[in-house]
Amino acid sequence: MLYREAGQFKTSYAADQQIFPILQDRIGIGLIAVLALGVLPLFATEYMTTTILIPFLVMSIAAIGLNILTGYAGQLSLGTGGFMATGAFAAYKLSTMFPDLNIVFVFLGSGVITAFVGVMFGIPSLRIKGFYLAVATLAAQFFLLWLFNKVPWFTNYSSSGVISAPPRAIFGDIMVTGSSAHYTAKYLFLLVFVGLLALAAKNLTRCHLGRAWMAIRDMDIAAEIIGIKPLQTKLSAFAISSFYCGIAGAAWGFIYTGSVEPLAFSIEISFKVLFMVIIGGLGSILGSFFGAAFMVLLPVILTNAPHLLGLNIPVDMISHLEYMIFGALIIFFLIVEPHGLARLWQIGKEKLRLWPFPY
Amino acid sequence: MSQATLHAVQPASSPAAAEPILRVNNIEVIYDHVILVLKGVSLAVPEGGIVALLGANGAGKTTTLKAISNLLRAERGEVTKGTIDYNGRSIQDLTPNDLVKMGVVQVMEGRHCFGHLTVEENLLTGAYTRGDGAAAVKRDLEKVYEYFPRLKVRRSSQAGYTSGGEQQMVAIGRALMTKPKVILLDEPSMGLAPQLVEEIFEIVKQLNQKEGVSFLLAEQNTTIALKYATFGYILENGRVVMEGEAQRLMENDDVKEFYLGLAAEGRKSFKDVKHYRRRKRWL
Amino acid sequence: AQAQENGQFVPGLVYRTGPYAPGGIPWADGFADYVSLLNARDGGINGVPLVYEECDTAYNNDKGVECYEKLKGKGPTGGASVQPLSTGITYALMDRVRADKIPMITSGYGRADASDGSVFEWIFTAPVTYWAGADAIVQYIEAQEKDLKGKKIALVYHDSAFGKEPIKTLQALAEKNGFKLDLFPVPHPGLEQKATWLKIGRQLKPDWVIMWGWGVMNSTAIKEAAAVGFPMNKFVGVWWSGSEVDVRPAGMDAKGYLAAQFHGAGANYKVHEDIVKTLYEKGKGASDRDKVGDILYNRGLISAVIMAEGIRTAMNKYGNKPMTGEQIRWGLENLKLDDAALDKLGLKGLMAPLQLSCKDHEGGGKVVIQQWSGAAWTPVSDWITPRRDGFLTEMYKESAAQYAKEKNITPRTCN
Amino acid sequence: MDFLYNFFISPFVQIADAPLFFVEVLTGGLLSGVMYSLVALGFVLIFKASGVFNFAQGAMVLFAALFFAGFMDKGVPWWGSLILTIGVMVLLAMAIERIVLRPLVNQPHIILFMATIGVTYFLDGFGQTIWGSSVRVLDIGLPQTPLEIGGVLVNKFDIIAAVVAGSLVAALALFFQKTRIGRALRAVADDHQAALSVGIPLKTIWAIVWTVAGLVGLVAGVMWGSKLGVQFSLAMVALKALPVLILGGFTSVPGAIIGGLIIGAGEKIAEVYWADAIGGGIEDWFAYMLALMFLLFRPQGLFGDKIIERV
Amino acid sequence: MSSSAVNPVSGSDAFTADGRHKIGGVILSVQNISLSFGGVRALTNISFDVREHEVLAIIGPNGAGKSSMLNVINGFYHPQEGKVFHKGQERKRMRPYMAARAGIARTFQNIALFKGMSALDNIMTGRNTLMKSGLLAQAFYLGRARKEETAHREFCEKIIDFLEIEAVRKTPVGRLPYGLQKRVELGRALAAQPEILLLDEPMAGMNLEEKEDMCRFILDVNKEFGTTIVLIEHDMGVVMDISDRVVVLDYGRKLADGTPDEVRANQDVIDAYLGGGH
Ligand SMILES: Nc1ncnc2c1ncn2[C@@H]1O[C@H](COP(=O)(O)OP(=O)(O)OP(=O)(O)O)[C@@H](O)[C@H]1O
Ligand SMILES: Nc1ncnc2c1ncn2[C@@H]1O[C@H](COP(=O)(O)OP(=O)(O)OP(=O)(O)O)[C@@H](O)[C@H]1O
Ligand SMILES: [Mg+2]
Ligand SMILES: [Mg+2]
Repeated sequence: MLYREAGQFKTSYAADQQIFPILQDRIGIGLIAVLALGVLPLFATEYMTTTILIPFLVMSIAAIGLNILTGYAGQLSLGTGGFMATGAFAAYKLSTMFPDLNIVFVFLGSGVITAFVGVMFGIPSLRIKGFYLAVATLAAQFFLLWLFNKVPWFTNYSSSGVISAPPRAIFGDIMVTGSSAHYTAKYLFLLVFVGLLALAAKNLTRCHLGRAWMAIRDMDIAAEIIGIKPLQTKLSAFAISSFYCGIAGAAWGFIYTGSVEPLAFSIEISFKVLFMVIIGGLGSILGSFFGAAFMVLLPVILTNAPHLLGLNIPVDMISHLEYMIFGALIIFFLIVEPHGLARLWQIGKEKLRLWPFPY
Repeated sequence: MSQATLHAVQPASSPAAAEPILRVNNIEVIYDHVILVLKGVSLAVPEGGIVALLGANGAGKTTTLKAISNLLRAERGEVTKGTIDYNGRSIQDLTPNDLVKMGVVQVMEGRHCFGHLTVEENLLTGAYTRGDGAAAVKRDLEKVYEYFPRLKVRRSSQAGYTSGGEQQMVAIGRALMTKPKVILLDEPSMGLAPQLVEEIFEIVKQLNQKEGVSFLLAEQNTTIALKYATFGYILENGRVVMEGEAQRLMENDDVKEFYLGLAAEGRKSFKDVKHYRRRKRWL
Repeated sequence: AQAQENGQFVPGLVYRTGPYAPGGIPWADGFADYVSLLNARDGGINGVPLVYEECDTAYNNDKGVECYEKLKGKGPTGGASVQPLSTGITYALMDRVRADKIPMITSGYGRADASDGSVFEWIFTAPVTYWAGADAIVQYIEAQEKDLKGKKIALVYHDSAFGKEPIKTLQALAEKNGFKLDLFPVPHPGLEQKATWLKIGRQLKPDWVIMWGWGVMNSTAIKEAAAVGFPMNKFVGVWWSGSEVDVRPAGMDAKGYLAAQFHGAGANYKVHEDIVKTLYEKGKGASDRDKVGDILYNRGLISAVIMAEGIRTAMNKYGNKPMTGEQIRWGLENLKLDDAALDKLGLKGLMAPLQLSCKDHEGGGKVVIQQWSGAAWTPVSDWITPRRDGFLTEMYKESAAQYAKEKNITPRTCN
Repeated sequence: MDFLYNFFISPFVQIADAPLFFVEVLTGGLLSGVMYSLVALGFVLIFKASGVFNFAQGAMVLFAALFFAGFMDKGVPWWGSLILTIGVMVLLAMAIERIVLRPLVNQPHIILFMATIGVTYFLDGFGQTIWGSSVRVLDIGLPQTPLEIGGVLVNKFDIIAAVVAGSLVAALALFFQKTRIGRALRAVADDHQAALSVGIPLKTIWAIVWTVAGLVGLVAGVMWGSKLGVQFSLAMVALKALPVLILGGFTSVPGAIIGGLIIGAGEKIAEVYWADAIGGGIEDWFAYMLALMFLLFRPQGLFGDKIIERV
Repeated sequence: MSSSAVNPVSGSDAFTADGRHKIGGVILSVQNISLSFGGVRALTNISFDVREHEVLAIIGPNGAGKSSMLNVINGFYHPQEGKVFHKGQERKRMRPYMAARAGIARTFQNIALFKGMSALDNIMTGRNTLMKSGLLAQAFYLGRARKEETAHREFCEKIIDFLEIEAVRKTPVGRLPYGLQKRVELGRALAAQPEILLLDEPMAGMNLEEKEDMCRFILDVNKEFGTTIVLIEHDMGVVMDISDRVVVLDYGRKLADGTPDEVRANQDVIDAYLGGGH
């Protein structure tokens, strides 16, 4: 019985309302924090940082964002890409308009702007539900990309319509964006962001706003009848979700790829993030991380696996296989646990709790 | 844990005399691989018998029925131990569809109508597995309408918009349309007006006597359940804690007090029940 | 294995999958074949074997970045050069190659103003840029029409960084030559162009249509153009819209369609002979034998040639060992492919002579207009020289300067 | 000001000026809309019959086309290829039912939706592993030539496509009318567990539906394939079919056609007449905006089943 | 339960011998309500009053329009004709959440819990209308939010003990057996500290013991909070025992309205509903 609450009595509700009421979990989180902040930066190679860690963090933000909207508030969205694009371009405009605005505020600002856009496209959700709502968000997806592509103002009239991240620093001289920034600096900067955002999300979802979201998700009529305002609640979900997606987009453009053309946020991204959320677990912040890890790591592993195994498979065959295995794994995990990796994790813990007995 | 039941659970006391059409042998059910719900339930339904399955909320009645009708899988639950036989042959690995074909049908707790289909269409889906021609189906449809005139009135409105009780009728009628030999009724009286409850049980009696349909009914309304049943089981926390002929059960003091509300001093008003009685009886 | 250690590492950012695979595959095959040819025939370059590794980008920017990061550090001296074959990825890598000091060769794509070597030290646009291409096409049209004044020309373009590149030039030329330019963006992937072509073919009725398309967009455009009865011989595509994979699906509709190229078509050049002999007859070829000499195959091949010769030039200075990015840059900046050199390489007539410099990373490549006969591409013009002197170079300078400002780069002084 | 003119006035002026051209755009739009309907139909089938939003429909279109074209390239006559491909699609349907759907019975729709995305990936990979990624020409001798009818230019091919789609819809409409199966299908869509409890065999039902959807996919694949050539991009027509589907209503077979017509005509007209005002290349999002407008008035799409709201 | 919970609105509180709030004036009154759906007439010209602090039962055969009546009262259905007066003034057409915020809570016939949430969260949701802390406060769980959460948690815990569902506090309600779900639903309604509590067949699917408990809960709520209760129930035993007044509906029409004994004696009611048994 390695994992058990037995003997960990909560003497107050406050204590019971901690994010991680159980000691083992707190320890685990602590370890992860140390690992992420202390150990990884020391050992991660540039390749690992730039192609695994950073995209993983960026996607986690997006996944948390979408999870708030789809997983918690139950509003299916396929507009994530569009909102991320909004974030990226907002960040670009902000940082080029106000060159000495601190990058942190640039990111937050782009988040806020995206939140507004999100609300705009969230309004139909009052009337339109389920898969039909997807259309509203798809409209956002395609319209926004078109807009950024079409209106040269967004790209400061660059002929190609591609924007590239201006170099920016924090604490005066530590470069975190642009080509001259060191990858570890980027990583740590992003990590802190992600940490805070995740914490905020977790808190929101366990306070009354979060409960309102879930109520709307589980049964909107009943929710309204017990006094939850549908419009405000849904819009708040859209706003906050978009806020996250916006920051994710900004991070994508400024920290990950360093340059962005609207096409980079095509519908595929929207689907990717949706997979992350579902594979990771709808309505679970932790799940968002699992999902992001799954979606970011798996392709990298699959593409490199043959090489590591010394097999010599032509690249096209590799990526076809990658597709097949990837699809198969999605299905496999859904069958094993439809509620995603997060739920699997829980069940694992429950089994640990019962261990060595089966049940 | 000790199972100090009044009547030790031994086949002798169960109606094995008439070779049971349905026999559940000491089954265990687990949900989600971790939640153990049935901890060894055994029961038998004799050919042409009406067996009542009683017990508090969460005792495991629904689970038992679903285990028999093989609907558990759809709930990510599984039978991990024990056997379930129908006419002497094991049915655990059959699909619900096979079972219905063989005459075992369940009326699910909480109605489960097809919201977008009209009342009549709902009833007709019940006839899906039947091969005995449109005429026969038509006849049975009329029969169901006789049983539940209200449904005839609402026949063409979407089931999703009918009242709770109406939906309950649809659910039962739908099951009747499958020409069953064994019906697993889960809380048939739920949400039905008093008369209707009586009627439902009258229908049960008729089917049982006229067409020899056997019943296993999970019912909370113990009074009426035992009135119509021939045999009864009482479930507590996933265990059969008591069983016997309906008559015998009705005479049992505990049953009298806790299920029939007939304390020694006779039926007492709900108003006067002062304290909540917390009593875990046979466990 | 031994080659692994002391060979010259050549990364290949290709796409053999995804929506643009049909175009990516032949290019990648051409590139791969030429590298294998060098290894098989000459044991590499000046005896230094080439170690070639592909990574599939699926024409997708972040995958491209990942591939780059994965391959850039391999081999004793790191990647010799990158050729992302995608304007999007080119943009994504521009900062990185500068930081990592790896030359990026974008033959016939990418950012035109990168021809200005004083700002874009690490990017090579040889042999031609989109701007040069656009200019050449207009020259051709002018030659047909004698005078462009008052003529109507429509540009149908892939609505992306790639498709937008020529607009600036064409607008400038429209001003200069007094023709009217109409723009028709086609959103990715370009399956849907009916409206566009109804407008062009039935309403606007331009004298010429220029197309800047890629992937399925091309064949769709040709089909729709035929559907509204627009004459194919007034329809010129850029080189990315002028390959077999673009015209074949359109069947006979495509007969007479024109395309600008910076290299010849067909397999009847010496280099192809060698390739077939040394590779295909031994079953070592990357492609199907009958695809050798396809437009995109040849383009891949030429891209490989430019890189290889850059490396060779560098070795001639720094000695026959794996070259570093910086050395290769020097090599490229001093690359000179005159007719003699081309002849030696078995490329005579396949491409126009080149000469790069510190300042000029484009090297004066030329453009030829070819026509689809229904079975093959046949040239219908001589080598056209883009008007680099003055006009284009000015534009390069200008926009390069702007870029330099944005990125606060101080242009180096070339002499 | 200029914008206002371009937006509110000039389009109508143009229409008035060249009514014939307008008719042309309209017919062109309607016809190309039908091409989307072909794809949308597949979605409708599966949704109507199991409440599953089958994201894999696009992939199935590509998959079918790949096999058909592949067989033909191998020298099999077209009818032979057809039979073989049909066989493949049947197998596929059964495999999906067995491997994907059966274990996920009674799960929330979004989960099944997700699973079909898994299927999409698999099919994309699988099809290309077998047949490669380079474009295949698919010529089943459909005429491409334009012809003028009273000064209005239409494309023979489009007309044929329209006919095919029309007959498909008719057939499928009948299929759903064939009460017993049809009713069972809709029952399943409403409540898997209840359907099971009355003995509806999900297994067969799903196998049937997915087979039919596969065949519809095949038809769509052949039509689109002979238009664009068979290549990866075919899978993307699914994205064009979504707004059609949504506008028509997920559960309505005729809706797929009507939706197609509306979207097709709408986006073409917009692209031709309003592009000046708001810039070109608007087809992509316009289709969705149009669908959105309709949804605001009918949240279940034009012909979809009403969403039951009840406590 | 804490007296803090005692209902503030109940103006002049007088108490009966057994400590109940004296039944006061009319708090809610429906007048000439007619409601129909397409062809179906669910309600025809129904009028009755609900008095403060009373327990009012609505009975009638299946499909009589009882649930619809509740839906009208809390604004989910909008009658074609008729008026609803709440605390004296007429209530305009409104959305359900307004009713809730005006102090009308309810439970549902087909359980309408939030399946994805734990029993505790479901009940906490009932108090959402009372929670005020702002976005940032919540996001960083700052003092205000934390205090609020804990305070309301305490209140909900009271309800949880009261309903004796401590054991399943953290279980997702989807997994709870039917009876417990009903209880959680009641808890959710109570959490809002409503003036009027609408219960739609709260005891369906319960065995006698549980019904007894449920009756006790209801009576206690009525007694301690003075909550006015409108109850739909098919178990005549329960209805006759615990309600002060009974309204009988029959296929949309009002059949009778009076004390249990009056109703029990009413011949129409017997014919239409009670049947011989009772
Ligand atoms: N899908 C499920 N997942 C996990 N646990 C479940 C699930 N369904 C039921 N249970 C648990 O199984 C136990 C028995 O539930 P069941 O519904 O069989 O009881 P019941 O006797 O039917 O109660 P009721 O009379 O209220 O319907 C309950 O404790 C419940 O928590
Ligand atoms: N939204 C709706 N659309 C159409 N008909 C409806 C709707 N709601 C209720 N009805 C009809 O109105 C009538 C009354 O329904 P209601 O649910 O009020 O009955 P009830 O008295 O609650 O019956 P029960 O005791 O079975 O719950 C029923 O015939 C029902 O079919
Ligand atoms: Mg039950
Ligand atoms: Mg009701």
